[in-house]
Amino acid sequence: MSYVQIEHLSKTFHGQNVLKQLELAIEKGELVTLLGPSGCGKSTLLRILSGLTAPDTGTIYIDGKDVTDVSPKNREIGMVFQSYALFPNLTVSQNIAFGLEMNKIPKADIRQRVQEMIELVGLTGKEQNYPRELSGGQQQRVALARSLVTRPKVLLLDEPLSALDAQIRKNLQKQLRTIQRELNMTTVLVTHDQEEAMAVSDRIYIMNGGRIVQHGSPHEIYTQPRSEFVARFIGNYNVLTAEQLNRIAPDLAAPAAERFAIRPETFREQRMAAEDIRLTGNIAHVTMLGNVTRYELNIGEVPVLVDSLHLSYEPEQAGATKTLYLCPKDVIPLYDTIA
Amino acid sequence: MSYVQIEHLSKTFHGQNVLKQLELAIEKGELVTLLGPSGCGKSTLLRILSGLTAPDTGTIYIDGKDVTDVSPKNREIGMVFQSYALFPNLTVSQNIAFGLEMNKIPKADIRQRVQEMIELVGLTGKEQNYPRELSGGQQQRVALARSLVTRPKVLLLDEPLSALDAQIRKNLQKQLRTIQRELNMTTVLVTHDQEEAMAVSDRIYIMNGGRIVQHGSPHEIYTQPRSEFVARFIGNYNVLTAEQLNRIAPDLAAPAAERFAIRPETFREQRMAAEDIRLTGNIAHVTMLGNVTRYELNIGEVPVLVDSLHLSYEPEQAGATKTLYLCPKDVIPLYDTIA
Amino acid sequence: MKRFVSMLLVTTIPFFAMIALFLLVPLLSMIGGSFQAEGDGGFTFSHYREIFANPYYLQAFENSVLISLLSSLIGIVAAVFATYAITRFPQSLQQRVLVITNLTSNFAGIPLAFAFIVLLGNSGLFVLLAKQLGIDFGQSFTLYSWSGLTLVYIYFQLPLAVMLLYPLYHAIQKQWMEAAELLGASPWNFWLRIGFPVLLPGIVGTFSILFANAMGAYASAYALTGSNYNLVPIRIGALVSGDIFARPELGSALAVLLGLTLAAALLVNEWLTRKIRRDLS
Amino acid sequence: ATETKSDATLDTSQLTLEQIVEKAKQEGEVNSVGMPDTWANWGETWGNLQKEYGLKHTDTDMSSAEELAKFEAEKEDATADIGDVGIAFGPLAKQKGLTLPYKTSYWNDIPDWAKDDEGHWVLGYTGTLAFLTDKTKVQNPPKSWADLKSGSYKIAIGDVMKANQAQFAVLAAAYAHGGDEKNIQPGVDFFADLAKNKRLSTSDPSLANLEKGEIEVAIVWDFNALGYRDKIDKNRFDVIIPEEASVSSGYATLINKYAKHPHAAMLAREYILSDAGQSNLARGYARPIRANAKLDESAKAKLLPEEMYKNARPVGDLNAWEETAKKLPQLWQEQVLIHVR
Amino acid sequence: MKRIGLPSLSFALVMLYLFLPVAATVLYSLATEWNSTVLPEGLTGKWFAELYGDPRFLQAFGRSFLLSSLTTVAAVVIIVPAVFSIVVYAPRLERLVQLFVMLTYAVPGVIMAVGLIRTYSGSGIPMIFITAGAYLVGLLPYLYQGTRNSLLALQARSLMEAAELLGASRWQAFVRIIVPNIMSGILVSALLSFSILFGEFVLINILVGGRFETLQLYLYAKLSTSGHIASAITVTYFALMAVITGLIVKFTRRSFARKEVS
Ligand SMILES: Nc1ncnc2c1ncn2[C@@H]1O[C@H](COP(=O)(O)OP(=O)(O)OP(=O)(O)O)[C@@H](O)[C@H]1O
Ligand SMILES: Nc1ncnc2c1ncn2[C@@H]1O[C@H](COP(=O)(O)OP(=O)(O)OP(=O)(O)O)[C@@H](O)[C@H]1O
Ligand SMILES: [Mg+2]
Ligand SMILES: [Mg+2]
Repeated sequence: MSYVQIEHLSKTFHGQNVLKQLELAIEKGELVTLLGPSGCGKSTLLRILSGLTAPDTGTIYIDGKDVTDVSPKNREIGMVFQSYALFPNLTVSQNIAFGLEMNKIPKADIRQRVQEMIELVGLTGKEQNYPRELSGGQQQRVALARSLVTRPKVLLLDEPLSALDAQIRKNLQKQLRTIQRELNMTTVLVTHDQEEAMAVSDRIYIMNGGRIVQHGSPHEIYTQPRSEFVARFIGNYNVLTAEQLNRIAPDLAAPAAERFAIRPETFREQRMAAEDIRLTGNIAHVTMLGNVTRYELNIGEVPVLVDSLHLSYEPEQAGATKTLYLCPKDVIPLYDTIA
Repeated sequence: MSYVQIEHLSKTFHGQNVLKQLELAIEKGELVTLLGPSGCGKSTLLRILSGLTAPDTGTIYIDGKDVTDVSPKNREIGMVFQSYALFPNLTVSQNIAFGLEMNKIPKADIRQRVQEMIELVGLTGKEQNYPRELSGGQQQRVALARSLVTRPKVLLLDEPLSALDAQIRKNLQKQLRTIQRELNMTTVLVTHDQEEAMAVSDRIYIMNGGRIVQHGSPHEIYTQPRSEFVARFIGNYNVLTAEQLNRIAPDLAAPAAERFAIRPETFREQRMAAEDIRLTGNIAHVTMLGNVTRYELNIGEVPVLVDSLHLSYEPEQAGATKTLYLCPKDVIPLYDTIA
Repeated sequence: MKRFVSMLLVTTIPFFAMIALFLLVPLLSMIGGSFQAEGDGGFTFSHYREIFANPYYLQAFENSVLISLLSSLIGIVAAVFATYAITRFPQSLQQRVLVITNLTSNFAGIPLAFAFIVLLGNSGLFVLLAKQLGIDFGQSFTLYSWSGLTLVYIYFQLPLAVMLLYPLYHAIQKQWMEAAELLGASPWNFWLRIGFPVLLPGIVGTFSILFANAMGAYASAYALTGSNYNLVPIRIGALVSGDIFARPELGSALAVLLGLTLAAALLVNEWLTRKIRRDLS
Repeated sequence: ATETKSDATLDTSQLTLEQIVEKAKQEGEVNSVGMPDTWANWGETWGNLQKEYGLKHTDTDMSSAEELAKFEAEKEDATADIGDVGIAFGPLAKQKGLTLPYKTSYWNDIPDWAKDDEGHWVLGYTGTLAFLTDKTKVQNPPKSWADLKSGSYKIAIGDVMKANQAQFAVLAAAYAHGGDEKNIQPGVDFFADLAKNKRLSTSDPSLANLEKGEIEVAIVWDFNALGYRDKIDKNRFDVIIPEEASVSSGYATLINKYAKHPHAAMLAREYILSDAGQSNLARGYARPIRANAKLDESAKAKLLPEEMYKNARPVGDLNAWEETAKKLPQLWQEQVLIHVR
Repeated sequence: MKRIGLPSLSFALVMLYLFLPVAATVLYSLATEWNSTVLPEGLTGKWFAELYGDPRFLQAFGRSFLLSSLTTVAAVVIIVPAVFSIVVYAPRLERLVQLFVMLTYAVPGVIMAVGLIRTYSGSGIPMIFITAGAYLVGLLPYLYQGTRNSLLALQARSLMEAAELLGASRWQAFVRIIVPNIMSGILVSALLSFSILFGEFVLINILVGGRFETLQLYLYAKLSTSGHIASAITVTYFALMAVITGLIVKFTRRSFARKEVS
């Protein structure tokens, strides 16, 4: 049995089925990410895991024990709430120290660990501020620090970095990963940032409509989506019908499937292998996304997204014609329905 | 004079200088983005623009009029708060309709416009829910819809999409841009998502420590950072000292500057021009970021980040040696200090 | 939910014990008394029959309800606005104002009635002043009538309402006000559509207490008009604590009916609240 | 309280005065209800009992009905030994079995109407309804019911629903106009008439209200009237007993059947009826019940002249009065108060 | 505030209304004679002098203070946690509590007193405790509504959740997080309770009486001596209450020191 195991979990709000017979298994020390569209039940799942919300049906095991009816306090779980839930009457350091005080850690230790945490999340100088005197991102960092400092066995993070800029976010991702590995904390991270999910997770669970629709390593999920939903959700896959595929690449011997997914970054400007197929299209639109430039091409009337690195020379302009090469094994047949 | 103009704006909280003689000018119908690290004063600036917080010093002009002492209600400004500030006793549709009702729009119009908005932000079926019955992302979308539906002259958005997954976020970015153009709304967007800033803005203002440190078109900002701060903040620039640069590319005739920035995606695997410089390094670390694979290379003991597109073949592994080419004009000299 | 039981138990056991020992016991003894015949103590409905047959007692209920409703309404409306004003003051000033307001809640019964007599009695300050100015409001107003009583009731309702409403205002988040203002709402609009509905459950609860407080008020009313104005507590008082023949059983029956009136008022209030705040599931 | 539980069947007639004094001294304290220091000068009596017999004393002021309710509710756990109640409550207390009978040494001096045959209650003093006039408000103080009727001032009688004193005021008016305890109507009519002419004041004739000048003429017990007058300002008020007729009634002491200090209570009653006790009452403006009591001069001086009382009389038929008193509140409400507002 | 709005106006009116009778009492306590003139005929301090010459006054005040403050503290300790856990964890029970709240007003003091004496006399419990118990119940409305109104202002539930996940027991979470946040509300209703108890007369008079003379008993006794002295008592007792409540507020604020939520 896995360290955290969830079986047949269901939850209904006002007759609306938010979690549907959900199953989930997480190994000890793993960091898994829950990815899914807004409103698919991620926060609800975390709340049930932590014991704050009671499930309608289903069982939750942690470390082999059935904890479905165990109170949150006794589950040794840390959590960052999507809405932070900072204590308004406590300062930044008091908020962070709270969990340690509750666990009767010696005063001196507390002071040191809190100080470390404050430095880690970059809030030095704000120790004595009250939550309402902090910016949104600073509040979020207090929430993160507060949950990390107690070193829980299981850590649940509900979009813990969503209010932070890329720089500090990346920094914290790295720190989080380091601490998590060091303390061997089993961690569930909810995020809507796919790059973040890819960068930090051992495994990714894709949720949709109250169910897990696919899970696997970041690479697996990214390169082998099983359904159109996953393909569209993760990255910016071009999802084409068999007919459309045939239109843009008539020479391709595609397997029998109704839909196919092609990642926009797999189109190349040079032929790299003999079996590569050559395509030509008109540029309809160009977007600069930072390190990547995204082209919207029309290939035989089929709109296709193509990514290329943002190089120093000017990108080609809308209206120009672009020639690209596609490796047949980058065309992924999709078998599941939308799910 | 620009449509929105801010002069000598200062604001101090408890003796801490949050905005420092800030200057800003936005043209009519423009969408500008404020980018800056957490706590640099972005939300404070928006609150001052909307009239909710009074500045210590400085003047604000909108449409040529000094509005520094005009009450928020009379500024015709719409705003999405970082914390949403939804009305807890009103349903989703009532929240969205509120502004229209206040402006005495006929009932039938209200119904129609609210319905359109609800569809736009993808909350169909949640019309009768109360805010506390919504997920985080759903709440954020209500906040966005509520501010858009009144079609204000000036729209201030404080991280309006931060709680949304990439798919819906991109969709809403596009919709937002369309509406904004259609109604010619002057818009200030605060975001920490650089890709978003790149994708939607006419201009980007980079803020740091209560000042605007650089502004310009997305492309300008991205390709010509003026300071190490901007270079590091936007994208994942490698910032090298003259000495380090010399170490990795001794052949390069660099201009006289102390620091240089090189974007990780400008390193290429093939030589593309005669003047390209050849570099060789050891792969220390590989991260898969979705459509991009990020290598951490050691070139002559200098750690350098290199991005390449995530292709279908397996990425090279840590330990391998990688040969790359760098175009000299991708090495950007930095003149400002950290700012 | 099982898990919540422990704290609930620990905190509510002493609470319900307190209620049982000091509220339910006298309450039951009162209810029991209301069914006892005078003298022999046998079971009877006669007290209730007597009350319903006697328009005099019914009038007492009518008067009590009217005066309580009126004074509670005026009290709560004035307090809703005044308390809001208080919450806008600087913090230290708020505390001071509250202490002062609270002091006046000490003022009740005979001293309060007497203070009103000094101000508005037959030789009261304002009455004599008005006479000197040639106005004789002695014709339209006398302190010893229902209008005078209402004034006194309002007096003791006000500090109570202010003190109870004060914490409620922290429920209004500043950001809602800001958001509403940006959406073009006047302060009036904001309070009408957002502020007041959010406060409503608290206001209604407070109103219930004011109403009950007025319905049960005895000392001040008695000190002012004796038994001349027909009110339920005065009737009960006359039946149980006078210098003339006491009829505690009949008094108990009246008190039971008073209790039922209060319970009914509570139900009406709750029903109204739920009609307005449909989000309170 | 560690004293021996009082025996409910304590036979008081078997005790001699000496025995009572001795046991009372042992008991060492006496607790009263409705007998505060300021009322009828009880304070001096308690002081004397303390001085002469070492009885410590506390009082809790309450109304007659409350006194009985307390006796009844507390039963064996009694905290009150002796109380002072309106005359009507004497028989009631006896009927409810709340009293310990005790006849004092002066039993035979007391008129029959003022005592219970078995000694359950006995009046200590009487009051007679008097007119109290604030001379700063009214130039010619009324001397008779006829004066009252023809005057132009307001008249306060207090609370007919609840107060003994006010009900007797109505009875007095009835006596003056040909009625009696069986026929209260003339009294009610008299006040209804005043009310119609807006001359019935609804203020309570209390000391504070009199002092503040709220009240022009009040109909109150003579002992109250004299007390108020002297406390506020001797020259400001005029007190007379109305010429045509007035009612006398009085207050009776009750000894709690369950008293913790029964002998002390008996001694207190004994003392109250003694010459010294009666003098104390007189100094509190209360008219001693014993016509033959030897009052000292200072006491006599406090009272109104005897001849004013020639037309005052006690209630003849207590049972009839009890019936009338029950009906009076409603009559009053329907026929008099209706004209007040 | 730039303009005089409805709130400020009604605040001013309320304050004036509350102030006038107090002023009248003060004036009366200093008046020599005041029965047919608009203002007193003269001013004097003799009533106060007479009052302060009587040691019973301070004793009575001390008893009242002791009884009211102890009972208020007990009531806060019993009622606030119960109301909290009912509001947060068992909202269904709220209706029941509300019913009790209303019923506390339905039982007239005399009837209450008689019922209590009947039940508890002979039980050996001193009546003063019974009185205090009855007071606890009498305070229920104020503490219930005050606590509830403060809780409405707080995201009590999610703060409790956060605290529990950090290892706090419900009790610790309540004391450390909830109480400080509703402190101002509790304080205000406790003050109110304290004042209300100070003014109680009927129960203490019948249940305990002269053996424990409180200020109200003393005041009622003095009312039959002089309205001026009674007013002087009221004034003095106002002044003392002002000092005491001021001190309590100051003291409590400090021990729960925190910057106020805006
Ligand atoms: N108390 C509630 N009452 C009714 N519906 C609720 C309640 N809480 C959540 N829901 C609904 O349950 C669904 C799942 O909510 P949840 O908060 O788990 O979503 P989420 O996956 O965390 O979304 P997001 O990414 O937007 O935070 C949503 O559709 C929401 O509207
Ligand atoms: N009421 C206040 N009292 C004291 N300091 C404050 C207050 N409000 C904001 N600050 C401080 O001002 C600075 C700027 O805050 P602001 O909310 O504008 O930041 P921001 O740029 O919006 O950050 P974020 O991206 O994290 O939301 C922060 O350091 C914050 O701590
Ligand atoms: Mg969520
Ligand atoms: Mg912000």
